[in-house]
Amino acid sequence: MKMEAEKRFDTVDMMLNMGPQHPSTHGVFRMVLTIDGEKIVAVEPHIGYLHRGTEKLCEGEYYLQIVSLFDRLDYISSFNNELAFVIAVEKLMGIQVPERAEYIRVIMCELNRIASHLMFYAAFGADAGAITPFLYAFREREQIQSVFEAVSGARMMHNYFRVGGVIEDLPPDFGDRMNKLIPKLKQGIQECDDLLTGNEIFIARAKGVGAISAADAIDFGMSGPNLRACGVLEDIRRSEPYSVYPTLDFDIPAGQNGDCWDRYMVRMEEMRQSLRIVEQAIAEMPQGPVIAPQVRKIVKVPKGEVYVRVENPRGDFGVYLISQGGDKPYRVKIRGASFCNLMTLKKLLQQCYVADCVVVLGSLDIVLGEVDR
Amino acid sequence: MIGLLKGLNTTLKTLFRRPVTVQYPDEHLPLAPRYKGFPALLWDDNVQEPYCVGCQVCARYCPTECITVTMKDNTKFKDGTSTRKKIVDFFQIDMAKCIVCAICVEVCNFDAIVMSDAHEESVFSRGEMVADLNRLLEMGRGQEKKLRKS
Amino acid sequence: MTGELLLSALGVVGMLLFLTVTTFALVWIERKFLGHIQMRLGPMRTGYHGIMQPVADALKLLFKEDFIPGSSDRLIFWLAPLAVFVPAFLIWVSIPFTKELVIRNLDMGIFYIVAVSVVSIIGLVMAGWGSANKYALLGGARAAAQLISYELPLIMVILSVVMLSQSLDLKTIVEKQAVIPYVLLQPLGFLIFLFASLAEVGRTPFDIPQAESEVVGGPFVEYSGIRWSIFFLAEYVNTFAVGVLGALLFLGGWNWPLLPPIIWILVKSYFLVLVIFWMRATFPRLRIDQLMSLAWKVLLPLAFLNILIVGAHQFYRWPAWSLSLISLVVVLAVGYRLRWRRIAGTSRLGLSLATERRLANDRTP
Amino acid sequence: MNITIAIFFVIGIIALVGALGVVASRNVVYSALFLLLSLIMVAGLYILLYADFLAIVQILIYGGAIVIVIFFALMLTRTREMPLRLDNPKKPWAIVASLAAFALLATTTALTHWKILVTTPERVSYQVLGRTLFTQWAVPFEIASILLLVALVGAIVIARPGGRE
Repeated sequence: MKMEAEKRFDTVDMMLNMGPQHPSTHGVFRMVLTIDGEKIVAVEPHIGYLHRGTEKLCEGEYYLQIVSLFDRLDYISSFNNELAFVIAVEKLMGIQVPERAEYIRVIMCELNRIASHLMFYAAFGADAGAITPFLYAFREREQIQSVFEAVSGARMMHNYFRVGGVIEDLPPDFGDRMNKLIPKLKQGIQECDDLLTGNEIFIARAKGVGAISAADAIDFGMSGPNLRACGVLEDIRRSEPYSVYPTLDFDIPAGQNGDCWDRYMVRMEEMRQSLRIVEQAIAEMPQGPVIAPQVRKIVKVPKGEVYVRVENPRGDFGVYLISQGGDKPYRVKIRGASFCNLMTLKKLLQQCYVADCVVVLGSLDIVLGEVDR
Repeated sequence: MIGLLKGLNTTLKTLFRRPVTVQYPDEHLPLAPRYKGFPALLWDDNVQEPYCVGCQVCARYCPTECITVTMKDNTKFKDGTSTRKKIVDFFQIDMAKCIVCAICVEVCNFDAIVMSDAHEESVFSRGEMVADLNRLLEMGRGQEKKLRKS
Repeated sequence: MTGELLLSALGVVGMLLFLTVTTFALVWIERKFLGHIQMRLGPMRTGYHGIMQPVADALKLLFKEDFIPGSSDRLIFWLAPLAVFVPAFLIWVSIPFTKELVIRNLDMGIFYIVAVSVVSIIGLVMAGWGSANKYALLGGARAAAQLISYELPLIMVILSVVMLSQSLDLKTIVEKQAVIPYVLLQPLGFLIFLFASLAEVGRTPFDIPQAESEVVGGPFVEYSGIRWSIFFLAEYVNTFAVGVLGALLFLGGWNWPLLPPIIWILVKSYFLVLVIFWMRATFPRLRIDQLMSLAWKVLLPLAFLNILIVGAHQFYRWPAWSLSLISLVVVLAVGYRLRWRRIAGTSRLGLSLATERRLANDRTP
Repeated sequence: MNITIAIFFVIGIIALVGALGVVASRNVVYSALFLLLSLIMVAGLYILLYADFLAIVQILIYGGAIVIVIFFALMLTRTREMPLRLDNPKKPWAIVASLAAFALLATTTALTHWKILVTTPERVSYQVLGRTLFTQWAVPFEIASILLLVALVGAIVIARPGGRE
């Protein structure tokens, strides 16, 4: 009898289908939430709505074409994806990339990192319910995009890096443009900072939400700013340096608690560090050719296999390339940073509210193009 | 409380700043010289024929296979007016498939194809997105004028 | 009797017209204001600087298909917009714009307004339940919880105004502020009023029931066309009501020199509404539990404290400046406390940066 | 036929229809809405009786708070768990009991000698009401508030997850 009386007050959980057409699932991602009131009891992520079979496609395409496919993986940071693939091919072929090309690549990648983090800032602000951060961040991002347009001819899908270098040297007015852009970006980032960072409501929404310990994060294969927010100092630009990163001086910001707030702060700081890198790279950039002379238009790669990883804005982006000779790869396996970061979602969303759900997802900064590949 | 006020101050400051947007259909932002629009074919004014010989290398290297090309014997070669033995017969690009990657431009051995400025190409039916030889050459002529100007 | 009735009817028609025009104006102002804050222009196509945009929007909404989801509870779905709309308009019957310009002044005017505005919660809950949509249900539940919670601090803070003016009549309340508007006497009360009424009308940072990024529009998610526009109309009318009430209760209503009273009341109301828009442009949204704890643990005790202060002031006949002083001190204390609690520990990242840098550089080959 | 009496009948009938709807409606949510209708009409009756303060309180407390709480509770219980047909095997008994109550009330009303006021009653101002409530009726007022407090605590105890431990 007593049991029955108690049972009568028990509430029933509700299943809430969030996505794939939800405004804040960052693309076509779907979560099936089981909620008790506003509290999340269980979450079941469903991916695959943007699956385009990139890995399989790569097996049938020439090396030349694959670069354009890699643009479309993590479409917010195309340059970084391209870099991973071209480095992989270069390693297999044993090509020495001209110094100038390396610097151009680093500048582009770091600008891309800023653009990507601005995109994160924009979406994160919107997830937390503020509308202006989106426009502020896009204003800054727009300037970077127009630099990209001037350099590569495209605002998003650049197809600019080539095996052995880059397709074309920087435009002649690049230096002037950057001299104007960098102070503007600094000011813009500061403005973004002023708008949101100190805001008590924002802090209340982000701090202590979706925390993960360093050990758990490593177990899940988390990487990039998300991992550094837990206090782990893992940055491939430092731990396995590639390109000209060893010659550049920059800090690796890290958080402590691994919550949304730390993830946000790490990215805000990374933007500033990236600007430092860009400044140095522009100053130190030598003259010279931008593509290795021995590279022909149609790349033929010797037999072998290689694994290359680079530090994407989203984390550890790896390419495992097997070649059996010829002009097409045998297998290309992509390790997407977003994919691994996203897999922590179940852990992060424990004991969260529905409102936290979008904030946590936003703080992971996933790009579905890379998750589903 | 300070953070809230700081945020309010920031938004107040930007309220009186000049808008950064452009009223799009009325005004256009300048395109970068390297801007990659849809591909177009160039016209050889010396012999009054396209540069393209229809060798199909672009079609082969196009990631989305949006290009269809065939070649034919060049009648002007027999007259001796042209150095091209073969000439393009049929050239078609499905703009709906094209991903403007510029690989066709990169692999072309005759510098016959360029990336034009064309980007506002919305049409009412899917069929209109398929550009044939004449349209591509026309797009290319516009591009040539721009190249000559700069 | 009949003449009076006719006059009232005329007043009601006039009020409806005025509120519709006000809504159009507010929509336009909000969009332009937000646009310029975000460094864009906002609507520009229809008329001079898009001034006809609200009209165009209204026309579009009118001609949209009136869609009712199949599994919805038709009667409730149909009634819900009315249940929101009617109270939103009913309160205007007793809101005075100037001493003469009021349809029917009640000697319990403010109490009537509070009571009637509560009923609109039912409409939101009905919308949420009737749509047979889980997002709408969540939104409806949020709306009910939020609105009931914020009703209390709002009433309490209005009570303190009533204590100061010794009247429930809005006209008397305004007349008592002829010299000093109450915002100077009790800044604390004004802030509580502002936040509580923001929550009442569900605007940022309290737009939790609608929360686009979480419950995609909450109770209104299944509504479209004319039904949705009724909700929309009610929301803007309520926002304007907050502006007018704030002006009447705290900013001295229509009495300030030089300009005619009707101009003053409009200027003050629009100023408050602009502040609300400004907040919307700046702030993120609170979470539902934070919202609740703000209502029950911060605003309600503060409202009671405010009543105590005002009561003591009235009872011991303290001078007016002492009331403002105490109120201001409490505001500053709360502000400091909020900052201290939230910011503590945020500088950690800056601290760790130096050590990380050393560590990181050690690892460089 | 006075216009006031006409309004009285209209409001009264709607209130009765609402009250009937509460018990007759098959859908619990509709019942709650009918309850709201009935309560608001009762507020209208108060206005007719020159008790406008009471009318506003009626709307505020019953229309605003109580019905919302009922609605809330109904909304969050699923229709699947809550049978739509609100049938009860004890229905005959309920009918008998309510008929008995009705008979009692009706006879009392009929037998009482009502004083009929010829003049319009004085409006009781809320100042007077407040003063009376806090002086003459202070003890009942306090007892009522203690009752509410107990109910409040009880509600929290029931609603608390894991409160039994």
